[in-house]
Amino acid sequence: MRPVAYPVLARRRLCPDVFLIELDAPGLAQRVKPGQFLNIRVGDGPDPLLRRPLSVCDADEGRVRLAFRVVGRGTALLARTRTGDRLDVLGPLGRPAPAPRNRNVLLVGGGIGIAPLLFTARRLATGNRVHAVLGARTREQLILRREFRALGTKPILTTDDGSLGFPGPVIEPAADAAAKLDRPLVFTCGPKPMLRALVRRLDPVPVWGFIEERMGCGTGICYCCALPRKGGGWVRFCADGPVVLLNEVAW
Amino acid sequence: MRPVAYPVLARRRLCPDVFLIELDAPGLAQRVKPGQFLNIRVGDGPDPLLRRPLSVCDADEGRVRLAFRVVGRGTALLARTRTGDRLDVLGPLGRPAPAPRNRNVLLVGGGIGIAPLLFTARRLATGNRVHAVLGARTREQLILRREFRALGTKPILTTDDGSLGFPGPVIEPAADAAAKLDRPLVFTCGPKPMLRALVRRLDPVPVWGFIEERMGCGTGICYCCALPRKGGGWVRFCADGPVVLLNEVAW
Amino acid sequence: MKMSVRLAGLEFASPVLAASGTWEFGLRFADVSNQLGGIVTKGITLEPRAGNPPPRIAECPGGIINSVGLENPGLATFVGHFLPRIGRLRCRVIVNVAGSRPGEYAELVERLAHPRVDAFELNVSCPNVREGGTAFGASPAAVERITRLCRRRTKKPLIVKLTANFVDPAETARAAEAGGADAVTVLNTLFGLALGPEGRPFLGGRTGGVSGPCLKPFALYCVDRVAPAIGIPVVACGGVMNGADAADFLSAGARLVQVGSASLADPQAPGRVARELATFCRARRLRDWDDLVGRTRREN
Amino acid sequence: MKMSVRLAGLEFASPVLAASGTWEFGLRFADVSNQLGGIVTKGITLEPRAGNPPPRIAECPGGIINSVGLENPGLATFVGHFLPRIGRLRCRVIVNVAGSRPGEYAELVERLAHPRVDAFELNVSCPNVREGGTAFGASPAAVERITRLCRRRTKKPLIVKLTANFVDPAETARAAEAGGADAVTVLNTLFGLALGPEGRPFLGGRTGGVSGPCLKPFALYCVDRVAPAIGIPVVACGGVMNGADAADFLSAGARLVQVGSASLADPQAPGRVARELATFCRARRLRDWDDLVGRTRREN
Ligand SMILES: Cc1cc2nc3c(=O)[nH]c(=O)nc-3n(C[C@H](O)[C@H](O)[C@H](O)COP(=O)(O)OP(=O)(O)OC[C@H]3O[C@@H](n4cnc5c(N)ncnc54)[C@H](O)[C@@H]3O)c2cc1C
Ligand SMILES: Cc1cc2nc3c(=O)[nH]c(=O)nc-3n(C[C@H](O)[C@H](O)[C@H](O)COP(=O)(O)OP(=O)(O)OC[C@H]3O[C@@H](n4cnc5c(N)ncnc54)[C@H](O)[C@@H]3O)c2cc1C
Ligand SMILES: Cc1cc2nc3c(=O)[nH]c(=O)nc-3n(C[C@H](O)[C@H](O)[C@H](O)COP(=O)(O)O)c2cc1C
Ligand SMILES: Cc1cc2nc3c(=O)[nH]c(=O)nc-3n(C[C@H](O)[C@H](O)[C@H](O)COP(=O)(O)O)c2cc1C
Ligand code: FES
Ligand code: FES
Repeated sequence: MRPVAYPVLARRRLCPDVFLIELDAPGLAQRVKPGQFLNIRVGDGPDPLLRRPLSVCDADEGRVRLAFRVVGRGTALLARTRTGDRLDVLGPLGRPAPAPRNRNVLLVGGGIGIAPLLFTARRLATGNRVHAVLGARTREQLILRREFRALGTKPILTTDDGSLGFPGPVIEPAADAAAKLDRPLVFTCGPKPMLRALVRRLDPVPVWGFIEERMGCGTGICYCCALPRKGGGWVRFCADGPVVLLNEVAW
Repeated sequence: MRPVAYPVLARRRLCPDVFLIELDAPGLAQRVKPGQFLNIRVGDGPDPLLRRPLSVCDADEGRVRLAFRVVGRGTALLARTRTGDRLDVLGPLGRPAPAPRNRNVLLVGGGIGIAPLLFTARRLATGNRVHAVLGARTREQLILRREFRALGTKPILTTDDGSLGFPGPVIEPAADAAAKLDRPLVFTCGPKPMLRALVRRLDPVPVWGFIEERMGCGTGICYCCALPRKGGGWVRFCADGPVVLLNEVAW
Repeated sequence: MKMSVRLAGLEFASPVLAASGTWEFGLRFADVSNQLGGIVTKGITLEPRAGNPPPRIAECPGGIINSVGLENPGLATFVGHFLPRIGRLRCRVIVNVAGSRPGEYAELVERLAHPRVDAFELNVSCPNVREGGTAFGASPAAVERITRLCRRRTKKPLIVKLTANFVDPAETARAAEAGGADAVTVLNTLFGLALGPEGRPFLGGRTGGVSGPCLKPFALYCVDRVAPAIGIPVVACGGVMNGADAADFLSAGARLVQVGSASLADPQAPGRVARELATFCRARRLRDWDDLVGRTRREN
Repeated sequence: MKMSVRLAGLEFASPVLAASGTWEFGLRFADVSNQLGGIVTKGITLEPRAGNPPPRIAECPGGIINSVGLENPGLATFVGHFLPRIGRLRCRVIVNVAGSRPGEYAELVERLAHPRVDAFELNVSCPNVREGGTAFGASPAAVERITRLCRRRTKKPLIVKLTANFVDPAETARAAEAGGADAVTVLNTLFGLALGPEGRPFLGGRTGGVSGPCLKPFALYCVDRVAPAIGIPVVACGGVMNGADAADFLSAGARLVQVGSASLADPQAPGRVARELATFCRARRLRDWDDLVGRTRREN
């Protein structure tokens, strides 16, 4: 596991505060699995010291795509990346998400949490029936709709302001969708309150969540990531996740 | 004295490790005088903390030009500036160099030290007779030759490797030039050993040197710049310089 | 919300001050002094001091290391030349004084009994001098003694500027309080060493003091530790670059906040920090300082 | 030049070690362990420790603040599960141990009498635990006592890891030497506080320890101060990011150098630093470590 500098083939704005970066990374594109993430160096001095973890949003034909929201200094620095730059990447890191065969898969994404589900959808599309409920604050923030459609999934859409699809959060449409499916396998990514509400609402359906909490190393060596486990102890989610069975997390 | 962000109109490479940046700064171009410098913010986080002082290399028609050699992290960051960026500038700082009338002015520049002498030459060209001896390691490093010629000065050139002009350092050609002039006023900028040698060789001719030693604030408030004065004490050269009478410095 | 704040019976128009040694005597930016609560002057000693040979400053990740070594014009020139001009400043003036013997501090505060001097900051924490400095600041007994000697010679507020170099500032703060201090400043620079390419000490003073943003987490820790340990107010100092940093120090229990190294990058920093802090308080609809000060230790 | 170096009778293939807590037990990167002089394990306690609640890490200018709080599997699991696998490592193995009572350190070193354990690092300096930790490390008497207790129970080299939080590490280093230590590590993290947007402590452990490049000037100062004060070697630690940093610490008088936080940004950092140091020495045609170690105090 060594950092590699991959050439940036493209950088696009998906909506005002979300960017997509496409890397020329054939080996990585082949190796990486849904649920895994890359730890990206931002800036080039001693500050900021830590890499920024980003889930793989998509990977095919030798290209790896990352989508990220600008929320602070690191992601702001990352947003300045230009085509032709090289991105210093450590990964793929983390355990791949479970890879079912012949199942009803329900993907529930909120906001920037939609990103890693695209790659999951692509890889699970053959051999499973993939359903998706995607939500965001506004129509504009509902990213990657076209890409999901291109994969053949017909995502149910929701927006908080009602500007597209169902008005309101993803929870109820997701519960409706789950109820109609036989033994659904649920994967979700989004803000913590959404994940919490979804698990509660779908209970006892097992829900696999992509955890995007603060971490240190991303490689399991610093003990700085700790998700409280029901019954005590922690999940070191960089190494034992980042996709974890949310039903077992005591958030 | 407030920092101002000036638009960058152009950025050119003068030789492998020397860059020229042109700012759109009409007010500044009018106000600034030879010998003064600008303190430039590099990077945009808390690190590096200090600005980098650069002499004004040239200023006319609303434009201010800076020429700098990449020697460390700050100048490397600065070299990444692109046309259209804005440069955060504090200045003009320091005392203007003496502005003679009707004198024989001799400019002696070494390496990147040639840069501030161009602006000096431009401003002193009318009303004085300006002579110049410019030296560098190689022909390639002998920057701004064309600009000096355009001002009507016919600089004597020297290179350490003999690839252009006199082979060897500027000292002897400068001494020859000075010997031929009536009461010459000498301005010089370059590496410390060159300045030292020049003062010694021209003794007792007064030599004004552009000091480019390490400083902190550039505005006279931190006492971090200190040039040993003959007979004791220091010259706070950011405020009482950066152009100082080298004959009075105990280097 | 009113931005003014009281300390030791003095009203400061803002809790933000320019720190000692990084704004000289305030005269170069006198026109913006009205934006500040006050300025702490460069440290003054009885005799003029030449300071350390160059280089006096080096950068380190997120900060700087200086070894100025208390260069200053000395008491007489300060009183004769600078003090009359300081009348121009439209903010509080705190004179930072440093001695190489305890008695010198007392002599300094006595001889600085000038109406334009609002308060004193006793610098027992300079890392860049042989005698006095951190040697005093690391000893609670010396801190108490110096404070007491000064207390006898002046009625003006005494603020003792502490170090946390190899000493718990809560202990020296208690000593300052016992000696009669009106407040403590937490803290001066942290010991630091920078080497040149040949592996030799780079700074002219051999070692130096670390300041700037890299110092903030430690300074914040110290303020949060000292404030509840004493009954007098804390003046915070260490790595303040903007209004949010200033608010953090108030949250940690400080009454006033100083801006030091930030002024090297931008001499307008103290005024800017004061304005940003005001904006911060307005945006959060704070009613008074109690809504902010000491939040780190509050339950709700 | 030969890159190997001896300490307390042990040969290290390089002076560069992975620091405690930032490379776990070395097993995840066992394949590159041959590039290093050694690894110091995550701190081990008698009983398993859950550590502090999240968040456990925050960034600060030029570094990080952590409040992991000594999470570790405890002695039994370490001995039963990890120690057998540590045989795979192709470098020296130093086990970092921490106790909440002095006697616990002694029990730990005794029960870790395993052939694959080359030495112990006694962690009397963790800022993130209630009992023990810096409370011991700030007291020369406690440091001496703990070292002496351990000395009686093991013949293996003892390296005492010091803090400089509110204590002069030269004093505690002398105490460690008096207690029978073979070396001291200078230093553990510096106290730090990070606040969240609401002005409340951000870290789950409330306060934390500062590490990374921003710590380097202070760590370098401490190494330069401690090395001439004792007769046993110093192992340096604090902000090493590259070979030049490592060389600086050797110049300041250290015999070995640890790489901590740099591994969070790049788990290959310890190996890279070792290679860069070798290149550094070759480029300068150094003949042996004496050409480098202690240069800060040398006349010529
Ligand atoms: C496994 C994983 C995958 C992720 N995938 C994506 C993704 O595909 N797209 C995306 O936009 N974001 C993703 N994130 C979140 C992303 O890493 C953070 O938004 C980013 O690190 C924030 O950096 P910053 O410097 O801009 O913000 P900061 O100013 O550092 O902090 C802003 C916010 O980001 C959080 N944050 C800061 N540092 C970290 C860190 N090291 N790890 C996690 N959270 C942090 C903070 O808690 C805070 O709420 C992922 C996080 C994880 C752990
Ligand atoms: C008044 C003045 C005018 C100058 N004009 C020019 C100019 O027109 N063109 C040009 O190329 N250079 C000029 N310099 C020098 C220039 O400021 C430094 O080369 C630059 O600051 C180095 O920054 P760095 O981060 O790249 O290097 P660093 O890695 O910081 O240091 C590399 C070298 O630069 C010197 N240096 C570092 N910081 C400073 C500082 N704050 N002040 C002065 N020297 C420093 C160091 O001593 C060292 O030798 C001038 C300096 C001064 C004081
Ligand atoms: C260049 C410089 C000179 C200083 N001079 C003094 C001084 O004369 N007296 C003093 O008490 N502190 C002095 N200090 C310390 C600062 O006042 C302040 O305590 C320290 O820098 C930490 O704050 P900061 O991180 O905001 O700079 C000086 C600091 C710097 C950087
Ligand atoms: C996440 C983290 C965990 C740490 N855990 C330990 C530990 O268990 N025992 C210990 O002695 N030091 C521990 N340390 C301190 C480091 O070993 C080292 O002393 C400190 O980080 C300074 O070095 P650095 O700047 O290279 O990181 C830890 C540091 C970090 C950042
Ligand atoms: S982030 Fe370091 S162990 Fe998970
Ligand atoms: S650089 Fe600050 S006084 Fe000259």
